Amino acid sequence: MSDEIDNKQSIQAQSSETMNQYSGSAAADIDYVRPAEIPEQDLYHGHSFITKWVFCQDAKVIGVQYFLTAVFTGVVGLILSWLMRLQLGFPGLAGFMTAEHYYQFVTMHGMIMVVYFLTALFLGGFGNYLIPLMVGARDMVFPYVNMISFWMFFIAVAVLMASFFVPGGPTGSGWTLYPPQAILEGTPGSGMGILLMLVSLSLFVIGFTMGGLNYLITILQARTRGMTLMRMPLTVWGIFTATVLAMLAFPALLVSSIMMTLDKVLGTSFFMPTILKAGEVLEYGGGSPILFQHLFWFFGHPEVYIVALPAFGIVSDLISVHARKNIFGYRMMVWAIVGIGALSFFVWAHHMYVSGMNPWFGFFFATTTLIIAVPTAMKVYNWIITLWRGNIRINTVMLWCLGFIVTFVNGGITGIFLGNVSVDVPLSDTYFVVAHFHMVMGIAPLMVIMGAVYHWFPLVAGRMLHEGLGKWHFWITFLGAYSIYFPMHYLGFIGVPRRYFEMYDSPYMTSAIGMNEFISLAAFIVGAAQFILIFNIIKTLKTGKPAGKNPWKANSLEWHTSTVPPEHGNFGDRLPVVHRWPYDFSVPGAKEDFIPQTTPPSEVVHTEVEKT
Amino acid sequence: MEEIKKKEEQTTTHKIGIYLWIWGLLFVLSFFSYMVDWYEFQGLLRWSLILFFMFLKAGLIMAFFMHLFWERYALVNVLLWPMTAIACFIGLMAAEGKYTVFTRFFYFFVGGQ
Amino acid sequence: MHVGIIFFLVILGSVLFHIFTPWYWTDIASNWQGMDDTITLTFWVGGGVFVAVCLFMIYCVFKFSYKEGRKVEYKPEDKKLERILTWATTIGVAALLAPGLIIWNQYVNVPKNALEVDVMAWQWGWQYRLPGEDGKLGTTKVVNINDENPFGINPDDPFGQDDIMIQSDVLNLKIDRPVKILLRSVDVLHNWYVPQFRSKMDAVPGVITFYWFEPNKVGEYEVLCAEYCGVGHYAMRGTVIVQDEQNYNQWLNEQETYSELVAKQNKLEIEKNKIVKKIDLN
Amino acid sequence: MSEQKIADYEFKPGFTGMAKDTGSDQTMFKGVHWGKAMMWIFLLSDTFVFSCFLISYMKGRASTTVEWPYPSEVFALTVFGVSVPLLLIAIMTFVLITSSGTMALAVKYGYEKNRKMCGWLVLATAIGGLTFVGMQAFEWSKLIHEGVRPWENPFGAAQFGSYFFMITGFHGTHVSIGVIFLFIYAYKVFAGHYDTQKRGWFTTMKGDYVEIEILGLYWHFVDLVWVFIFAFFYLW
Ligand code: HEA
Ligand code: HEA
Ligand code: CUA
Ligand SMILES: [Cu+2]
Repeated sequence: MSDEIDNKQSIQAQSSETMNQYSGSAAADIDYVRPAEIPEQDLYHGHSFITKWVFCQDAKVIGVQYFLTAVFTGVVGLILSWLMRLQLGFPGLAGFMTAEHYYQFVTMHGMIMVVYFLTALFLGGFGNYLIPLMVGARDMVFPYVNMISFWMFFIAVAVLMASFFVPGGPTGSGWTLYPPQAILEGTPGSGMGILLMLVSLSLFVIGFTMGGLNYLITILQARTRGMTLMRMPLTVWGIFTATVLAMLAFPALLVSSIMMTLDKVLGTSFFMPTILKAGEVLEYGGGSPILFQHLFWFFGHPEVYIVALPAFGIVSDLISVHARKNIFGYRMMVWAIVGIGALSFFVWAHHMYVSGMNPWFGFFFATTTLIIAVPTAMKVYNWIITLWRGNIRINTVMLWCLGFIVTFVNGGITGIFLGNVSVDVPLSDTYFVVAHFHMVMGIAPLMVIMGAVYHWFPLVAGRMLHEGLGKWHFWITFLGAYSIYFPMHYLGFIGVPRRYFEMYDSPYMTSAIGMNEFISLAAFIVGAAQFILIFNIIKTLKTGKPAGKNPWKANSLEWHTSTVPPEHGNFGDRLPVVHRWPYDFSVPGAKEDFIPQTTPPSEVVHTEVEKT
Repeated sequence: MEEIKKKEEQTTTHKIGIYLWIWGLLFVLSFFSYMVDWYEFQGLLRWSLILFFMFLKAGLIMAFFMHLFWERYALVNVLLWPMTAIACFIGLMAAEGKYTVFTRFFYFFVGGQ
Repeated sequence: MHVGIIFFLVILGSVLFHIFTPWYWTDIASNWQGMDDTITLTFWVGGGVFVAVCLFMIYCVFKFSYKEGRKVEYKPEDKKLERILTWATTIGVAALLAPGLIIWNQYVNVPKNALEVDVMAWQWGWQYRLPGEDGKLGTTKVVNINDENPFGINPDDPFGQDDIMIQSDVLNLKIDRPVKILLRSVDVLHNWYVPQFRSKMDAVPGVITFYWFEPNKVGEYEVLCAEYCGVGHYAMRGTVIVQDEQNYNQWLNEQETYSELVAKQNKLEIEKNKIVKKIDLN
Repeated sequence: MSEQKIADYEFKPGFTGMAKDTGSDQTMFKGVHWGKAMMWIFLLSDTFVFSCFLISYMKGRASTTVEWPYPSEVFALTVFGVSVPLLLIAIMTFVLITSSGTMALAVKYGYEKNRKMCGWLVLATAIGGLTFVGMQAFEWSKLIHEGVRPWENPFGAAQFGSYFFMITGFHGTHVSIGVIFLFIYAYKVFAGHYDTQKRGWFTTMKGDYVEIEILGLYWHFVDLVWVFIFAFFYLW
């Protein structure tokens, strides 16, 4: 260890301007920014391949590592969804597909997509890459812990994937892992499969906690001079709030995993009542399956906002940049994000209306659930009002944003159906729910991810992704995904339950066969279209057009680093100083249609509106 | 850039007396809560006393040993507000527990409508 | 240009699909018309907002797509507009919530004259128990379940003796008589769901859950299990037959009560013992 | 409020101060070391872990139909032929509070850069923690000896054993981790790492007595959790 420490170099703090200059005529100088209150951060610069790219402490590299690992799991999830759709659309076509396999695929698909793909991608991937850059920090505050965080996640993914190869296969208990069935025979993978899943989740939580602490403290305590909370890009707000949710919600998941592991391994009865299996009474008794459901959803509902809030934040920035207009109602947007986050801890049991919990809870949870629609609605309004009288570049990034708005509003409104207790009664556990959450979680945030990839790829790789291919990618994905999930709601109306391996005989279900085939075909096409992106990325890395600095003419700090792509330490030898919010687009009277956050007021010719 | 001042002594230390006081109080309160058991108080009295001493002890530890009393409100509020979610969870789970045991007794033991 | 058109077609398509869809809910056969009505209401309000939001967006795309030097409005905030929108949304949401809560209130308050039906679920099937002449179901326990006592009725519970036991997955119900479904499970979670009745609730091992409805259409309906319960989940079906009073009573009389079953079993036992004795003698 | 100084920043008291701090640039918790802020947030998260455990315990205990054992009797110790209820627990509580007090003083002397006092007090805390873990091990073995297991319990509801071992086990793990770190930090204090600002093992940060405060936060938190466990498990 010790020689490593010797290698550590600190980036020297510069002092071209002296303190006196500021404190002297503070009030008079309009460019005045308080002196730094935090000392310069020492960074560990890797030298060998291993310290530079594998066990690297640079948040940007860690972000890319997270991103690639998450995309890998996403592709696994995608392939699983293909297999599921193959069975649902064309039963019997895939000979190996038994009910066991089907349920294992559903479970792994759900869990991978929600936790290991979206959560890791948004918080681990975009969070690591963008937070230090956007708040003007040299790196995360604890780079070493950050590095461990990624490797914990990596091990968690490895354990998860290992469960495909253990005897009995991965768990097939549904991603909600409800006991008693999760750990009883009769459910696929009730042996090693479920154990590995629980271990993997626990590792994920531990690893995530390490990363999450980094994100939070970096945002709260390591911003650059002039960067107030209310001058942060909404991306940072979204990721920040989502991380807070994660720090407070994952404990419930950890606790329920531990308790379920004990039920499985030691034979405790936390969640296990007296159970009769094959005519024999098992050695369990007195536990309560509903307790697990409460714990799970106390985690699970915030979790769905963990994947939604970063998307909200990112899409706000993308819309604003590409509509060349300030985001409308920034304050409202921030309060809405924080409000949605706070409220999300009070709505968990809307997933349990028909679970047999205390029926009086229905009133409470229906009310809180529908209240969430109000701040969410404000966000939607503000996005579209931002477009109003803007100067909208209809490029790939903007297309993904528009797609996001359509799918999110659609999915949000079906959420309102489900949130309204008595409407949920007929629809719960049917394909209506499946359609709801794919629209709002499977498609909408995915659109944002894609938009973000097209938007920030030039920053990461220094080259522009190909627009034509991007447009193809968008249209196939958007139209395809919409035609998967919009009709699916109607399957729910006729009453088709979810998690059905086969629909067969029932009269109203046979009427759905045609639709199932159609949906499956659309799903194959949409899935395949994702390879356009991968092709695009590979092609661009080789022959793409160099991006140059700030190709989108954006304001936020990540585009104003000393080099593109930014190097370790992000900002060269001087940290930037922030003088304004990141949304000064098309300010009347300004020379250009954007004013970077670093431009001091004295350099801006007369502007009518002074906004911080 | 500006010179970074060598981080001066920002945190004040407190007189030793206050720590000893709190320390003593914690012993006394623990003793009292032990006495609740010793004298076998029952029912509401027992529970309210237990809770009272518990919260008092927890409050003292947080406020003085963990210096929360001297911290700025920004930190204090960030730490305390999330507890409302826990409070809600506790309240609802208490109701849920009662409901569960009610149905169990009703249908498995009492029965007959 | 074409971007706006395609988005417009998507919205138009959605609306048309909704109007002309051949897939929609099955004809309702219970008293929960209110649920359907609330869904319809939510469709109007929610669908309206969806269309409005999307059309506004499409309009912006048409009207304000990029032109060098276009004059862009700079207006970070508009307090009044935001306030109006907040209140309008709040009112809309409240209007949706109110009927929902009213119906939920009906849902959890079972009418006094409801007939209790004990639905017992296991991996993977159903069986039912109806109260006998005393109108009351006996208490049960999972540990009591065995071949002689398939429902796990407490043998010393007087209310349990005349309980009617239906050891098949076909349940008959009398039309226009409210039923209170009491759900229990011997192993894992299940959910007794008849789409035409709209109502559902999980069967949870270790507790009893309930809901109620009033069948109001004669016919035969399929019961689906709507809570994942292991590999047999998709095949866990049952049948409900709603009948008029006469047919119902006829069906009811054919069923066996607990005491009858016990008596029959005892007789069997005695006979068996006799045979055993005979064999012994030989 | 501690009187801190940050160039060109005016500290305001109370809620006005909170609004001002929150709206200011660079840091929200003015003058709070990164590590300390991180420990606080971590403890908040950990609070949720323990809360979930205790809430589950509450729900489990409330909904069991079997008699819950009377903790006063289960945890009684017989000394000189007299059965004293909760004796061991009382001693454990005493030990833990003692160690909490020594820790608080260690933090104080740390800030005064009193290396010797600080070191001895950290060491004393570590020994207190070790004693606590030892007594817990004794208690566990006693219960196991009497036939209590995670899955069964001769005195009543089986959940009693499950929750007991799980929650005290989780708490005990926290204590043990704390003890390990206390020993390490005691060594570091005595070796003068905080006076010479020697860099830590895993970080690039300079050594500073604030690390003793951070450790102290953790240790007090462990004590805090015990307050709740004591109330809900042993007294309730
Ligand atoms: C990103 C993820 C995400 C998001 C953002 C949401 C958002 C919402 N969800 Fe969803 N939900 C899931 C992911 C998500 N959900 C998942 C994964 C499940 C299933 C889990 C499982 O069982 O496997 C689920 C299931 C689920 C259920 C349980 C269904 C069941 O199992 O029976 C419910 C019930 O209340 C619900 C409600 C809502 C509501 C009210 C919102 C609201 O936040 C939506 C708010 C948004 C809007 C309302 C749109 C914008 C508003 C306007 C344009 C204003 C005008 C509107 C009105 C006046 C109405 N969701
Ligand atoms: C984010 C979450 C997410 C996503 C993206 C998806 C994507 C898809 N899902 Fe999934 N799904 C869930 C979450 C998700 N799902 C959950 C939680 C469940 C419930 C599980 C349970 O019941 O236990 C479920 C269940 C579920 C079912 C119900 C099964 C059942 O109940 O029996 C079905 C059926 O059709 C289905 C289909 C699909 C299809 C066809 C796709 C996709 O094919 C859609 C199209 C795919 C994409 C658009 C691309 C994906 C992205 C990548 C591969 C990464 C590439 C990215 C870069 C390079 C940047 N899913
Ligand atoms: Cu029984 Cu699903
Ligand atoms: Cu939810």
